[in-house]
Amino acid sequence: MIDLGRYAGTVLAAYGVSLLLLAGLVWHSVAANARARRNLEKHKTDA
Amino acid sequence: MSLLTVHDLTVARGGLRAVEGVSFSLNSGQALILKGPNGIGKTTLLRTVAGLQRPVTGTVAMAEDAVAYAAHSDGLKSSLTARENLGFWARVFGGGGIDAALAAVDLAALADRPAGALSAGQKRRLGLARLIVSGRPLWVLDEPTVSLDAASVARFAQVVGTHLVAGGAALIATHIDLGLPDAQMLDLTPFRARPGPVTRPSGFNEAFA
Amino acid sequence: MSLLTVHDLTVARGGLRAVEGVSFSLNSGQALILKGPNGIGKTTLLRTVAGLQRPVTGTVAMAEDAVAYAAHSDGLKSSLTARENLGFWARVFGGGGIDAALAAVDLAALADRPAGALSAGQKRRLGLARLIVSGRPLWVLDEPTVSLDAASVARFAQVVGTHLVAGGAALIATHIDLGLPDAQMLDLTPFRARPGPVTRPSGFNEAFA
Amino acid sequence: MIALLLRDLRLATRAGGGFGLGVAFFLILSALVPFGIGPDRAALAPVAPGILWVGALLSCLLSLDRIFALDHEDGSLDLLATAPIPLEGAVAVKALAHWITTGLPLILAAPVFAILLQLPVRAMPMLILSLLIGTPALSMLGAFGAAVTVGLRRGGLLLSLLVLPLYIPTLIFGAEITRRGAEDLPVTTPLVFLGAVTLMVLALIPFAAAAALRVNLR
Amino acid sequence: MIALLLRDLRLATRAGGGFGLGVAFFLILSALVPFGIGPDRAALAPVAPGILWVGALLSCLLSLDRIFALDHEDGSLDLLATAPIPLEGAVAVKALAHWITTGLPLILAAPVFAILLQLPVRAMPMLILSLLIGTPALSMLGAFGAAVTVGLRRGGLLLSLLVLPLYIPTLIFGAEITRRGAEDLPVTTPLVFLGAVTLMVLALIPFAAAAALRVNLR
Amino acid sequence: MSIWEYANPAKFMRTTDRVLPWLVVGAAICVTGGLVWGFLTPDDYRQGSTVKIVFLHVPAALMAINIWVMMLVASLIWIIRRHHVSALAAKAAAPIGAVMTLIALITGAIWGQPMWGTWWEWDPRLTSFLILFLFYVGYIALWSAIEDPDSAADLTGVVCLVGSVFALLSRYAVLFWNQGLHQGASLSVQSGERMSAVYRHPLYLSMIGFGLLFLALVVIRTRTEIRKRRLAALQAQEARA
Ligand code: HEM
Ligand SMILES: Nc1ncnc2c1ncn2[C@@H]1O[C@H](COP(=O)(O)OP(=O)(O)OP(=O)(O)O)[C@@H](O)[C@H]1O
Ligand SMILES: Nc1ncnc2c1ncn2[C@@H]1O[C@H](COP(=O)(O)OP(=O)(O)OP(=O)(O)O)[C@@H](O)[C@H]1O
Ligand SMILES: [Mg+2]
Ligand SMILES: [Mg+2]
Repeated sequence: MIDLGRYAGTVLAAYGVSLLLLAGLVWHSVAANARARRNLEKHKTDA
Repeated sequence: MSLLTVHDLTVARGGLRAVEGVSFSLNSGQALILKGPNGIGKTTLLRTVAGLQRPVTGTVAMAEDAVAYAAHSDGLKSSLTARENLGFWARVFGGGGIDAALAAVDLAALADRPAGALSAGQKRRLGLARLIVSGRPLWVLDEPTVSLDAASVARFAQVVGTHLVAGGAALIATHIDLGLPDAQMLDLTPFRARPGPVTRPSGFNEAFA
Repeated sequence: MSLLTVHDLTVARGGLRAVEGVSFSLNSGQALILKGPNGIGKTTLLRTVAGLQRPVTGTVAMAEDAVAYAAHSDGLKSSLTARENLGFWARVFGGGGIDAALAAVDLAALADRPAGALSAGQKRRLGLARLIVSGRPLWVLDEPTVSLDAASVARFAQVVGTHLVAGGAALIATHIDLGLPDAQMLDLTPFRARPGPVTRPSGFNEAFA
Repeated sequence: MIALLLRDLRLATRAGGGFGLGVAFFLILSALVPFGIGPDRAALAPVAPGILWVGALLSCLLSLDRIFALDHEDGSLDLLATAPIPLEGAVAVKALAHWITTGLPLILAAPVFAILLQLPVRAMPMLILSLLIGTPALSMLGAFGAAVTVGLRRGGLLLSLLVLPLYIPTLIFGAEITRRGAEDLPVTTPLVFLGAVTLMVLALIPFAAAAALRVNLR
Repeated sequence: MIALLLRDLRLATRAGGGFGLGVAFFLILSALVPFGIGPDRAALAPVAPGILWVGALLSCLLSLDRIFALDHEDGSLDLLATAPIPLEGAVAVKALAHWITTGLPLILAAPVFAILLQLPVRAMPMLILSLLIGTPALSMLGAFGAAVTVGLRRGGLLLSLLVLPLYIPTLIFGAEITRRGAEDLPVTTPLVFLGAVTLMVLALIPFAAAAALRVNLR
Repeated sequence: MSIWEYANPAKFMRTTDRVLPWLVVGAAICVTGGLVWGFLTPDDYRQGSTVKIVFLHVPAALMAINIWVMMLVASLIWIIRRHHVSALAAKAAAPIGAVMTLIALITGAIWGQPMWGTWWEWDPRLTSFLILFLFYVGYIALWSAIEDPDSAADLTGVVCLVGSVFALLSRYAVLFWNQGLHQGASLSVQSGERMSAVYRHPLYLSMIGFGLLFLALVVIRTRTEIRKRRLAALQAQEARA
């Protein structure tokens, strides 16, 4: 494990928050895309 | 059994009385249709019966929590689906049978469409479904068939008929023929309020007239 | 002399074309009445002719600043009097003859009443008076007789007749009989847009359908 | 009643429901004030408690007209008045829904804005506590104002004028608590007063608001 | 065009027209801020220029939705679009009417509020001058925001959100001028910038606003 | 074949079907690679381990600005040429840009605590980013508030244009208002002198990664929008029929 020295909290917080935000964005994009595809396909099989 | 008794009722709008001395009573299984020219005070009368405003004179007697009122606006939220809209009112009124009600107005296929995406006639029908889920015996309807086409008017008559057979009653203001053969008719024209001094003013306008 | 020439016009509403391939022309002294079922696109067509929206395909040819448009809402300010309302539009359109116009729609007696205190039919008549003061030759009217009683409809026909005799023209969408004997009639039903692929989408809805 | 609460919350979070716009306004305001006052930390810090509270109050104010106006327009209010729930209860529930969609996000976001306005970190707990106690009163008083102005066209500015004076006690005590928190002074007295104001408002105002609504429905 | 201006002014001064509500809001705000910040002169005076400018901006903001919404509802906007005046001109005139009914009373009343907020007297001329140059831009930008949001139900908060960031340059320069006035520093540079911003806004925004209006009328 | 053909939704879907996997893989590799490599760099003699934040902070800041520029271009294409996909691409890009701005702001704020001893300072560059964030929020709110998609595209396009002008104007106003303490751009011409290669290379990789990530996400989100539009269009047609 690498040593972050006395700024460990700062660095980890920055990475943590950023990665969380990025993950949220990716998850939202993918989930919305899947939902849109499902709705469209459902509509096509209905019609 | 009398669901609603109206005795010597006078109602006012904008500080001026509209109709005066109206009396009628409505038993379970009966429908009464109010007629009259524009502006005579049909809407005002219905709102008084529904408890939204107070009578100037006279009395409205009925059981508590007996009345379900439907006016020009249907109280629908355009971003909620038909089923969600109906579910909300069912919970507020403590009624149920949402699916049956949707089927009765032929909206089952559109249950999951947002109300905003319904056509005017479909919205109107959803408003009527609300009456069914309310479980209230006395329906007070203000021009319920506005923007309905002929087929829907027939279906409306059928819904009201079912309600009457089940022991309910209906008070309806309308300008057109509803296809309810057994309904009584009351023309409000003879009850138009006469101008002139009155014993009890209905508001500022008359108090200073 | 042709005041308005519409050629192969296609109009769209909400990203879907409504009517397709409509052509007609209107000479001075002529009136054309548009008919068709609810939702076919009469209002949309009139707004396109008035220049409020762009045609999808086709052309609308007319002189600049020739058209006066009147829709469901009359553009009246309820806190201004009838005369003030009319005077404002007269100045905007550079027309005049306010008193004559008020007399023509039988509102001379009510000229100094705030527009908010007029009845629905009187408001409608004030809206028509605006057409007269606009001094524009081409009137484009969307259901002009809504909420008018029989006497007012007759007066409306008379106002339009005077306008035609003076060399104007009128394009009117309506569901009822207006009592204009010389008017031509155009039923839009055959022009209803056919669904299917299009070369030039009218908006998002067609581009993605 | 719960059905009403759930519906209001669901409406607020649907598209166009306006959820989060209050917070956005608060953000903009906190960003604007330094532009007016200048970037200097020494100038900002002492006024931060006051600005934060005035900002919370204004962003609450701007969403007030939604409480009843939409329901009035589409007729829901008439129907609610004939429903078997007391109108006082409906008013309280709608104020609660307003607080959840406006006050609560504001409280959660307040630390961020406090940083923007250079509020000392040690004042944070008191800021949040005072908002937590004070904002319910803002929503309830706002519901009262909205009930009084519901039928009027463009009642918005009039609504502000009616409601702002009612907000003054809450504002005074709330800002005072935050300021004392920043200076590490005891906060008990203003806290008690703030709590008392809120309790009184929550207990009495629903009746006044319901009465006003009944008049407007007539 | 003059007819339109006169009509808008007349409407604003008739009952219910909302004339003076902006000033009233400004007054309430200037009264609230001392409650939030505390009555101390030493605390108030340095922030007074910023608060005054933010207050002017907010009270301008609150009356923006009137610019087009009423005309849209009653159909006047459709008719104006077919009238023989360019829509750009109509937009400019309506912004002017808004300024006369909101900005001008604000400027006339500003000295009073400046006293409430303990602004030094020697800053008064610069406060008034900066408001005089800056507020026309506020009205015009507001007309743009109002044109964008005109068809939306309850566009009010969204309107604020769109317009406030556009107000930032005006706010920065305006408050800076007033602050420098209070400290007897030279004001030429910010004055020039403020004037440039206003001129640019007045020259270009009517076209953007008219384009947005045309879209919304479609 | 001209680039305008990609405005055809079907064509766009077909092309991106093929490109998207590569974009996703590339973005994943470069982002992970850049960040891990960056995380393993040695400490700076002055900033200590906090220098590692730069591999998030700078790419995010860069993307935040570039995404707004891309939205401006897409809006112009919509306004001038009426290409429906580009309007939807602008709509799809906005949330990504907002998140990037947020990351730059948050990492900057966290960084500021040890470096400047404050979470927030009204420094011009920081302030400009805050203003940029406000523009993103307003733009997104406007899209979601307008029901008719054509009007929404037109109005957001106009707002994007006016907003861009005012974003620039605000930048100058803010510079006038306060001169700051944020470091200047160090990757520019004399980059070698100001930042050693130890940091520069992982930073480049991370920047490429963020760029690819944006491309992948914007394609996915545009596809989502296209599908939603298609469903809405089909429903509208049925409702009309
Ligand atoms: C909180 C808000 C902050 C924002 C919005 C922000 C914004 C930016 C931007 C836009 C850049 C890109 C500059 C360019 O490449 O042209 C940048 C770079 C940078 N920032 Fe920040 N920053 C913030 C805080 C900080 C803090 C607190 C530090 C650390 C002390 C910092 C250190 C850096 C460094 C080292 C760079 C790289 C400069 C370079 O070499 O290009 N930033 N920042
Ligand atoms: N807000 C109001 N203020 C003052 N007077 C009003 C108001 N609303 C209605 N009125 C008047 O009260 C009278 C009764 O109105 P009401 O709506 O009850 O008539 P109605 O019989 O329902 O007419 P319609 O057949 O057109 O629905 C009318 O003469 C009307 O002009
Ligand atoms: N805002 C809108 N968004 C989407 N579609 C709309 C909108 N307004 C109208 N439409 C649709 O466009 C079509 C044409 O509407 P239009 O108002 O032109 O019909 P119309 O012929 O005037 O009908 P009416 O006789 O009822 O006045 C209708 O099918 C309607 O459903
Ligand atoms: Mg009626
Ligand atoms: Mg029509």
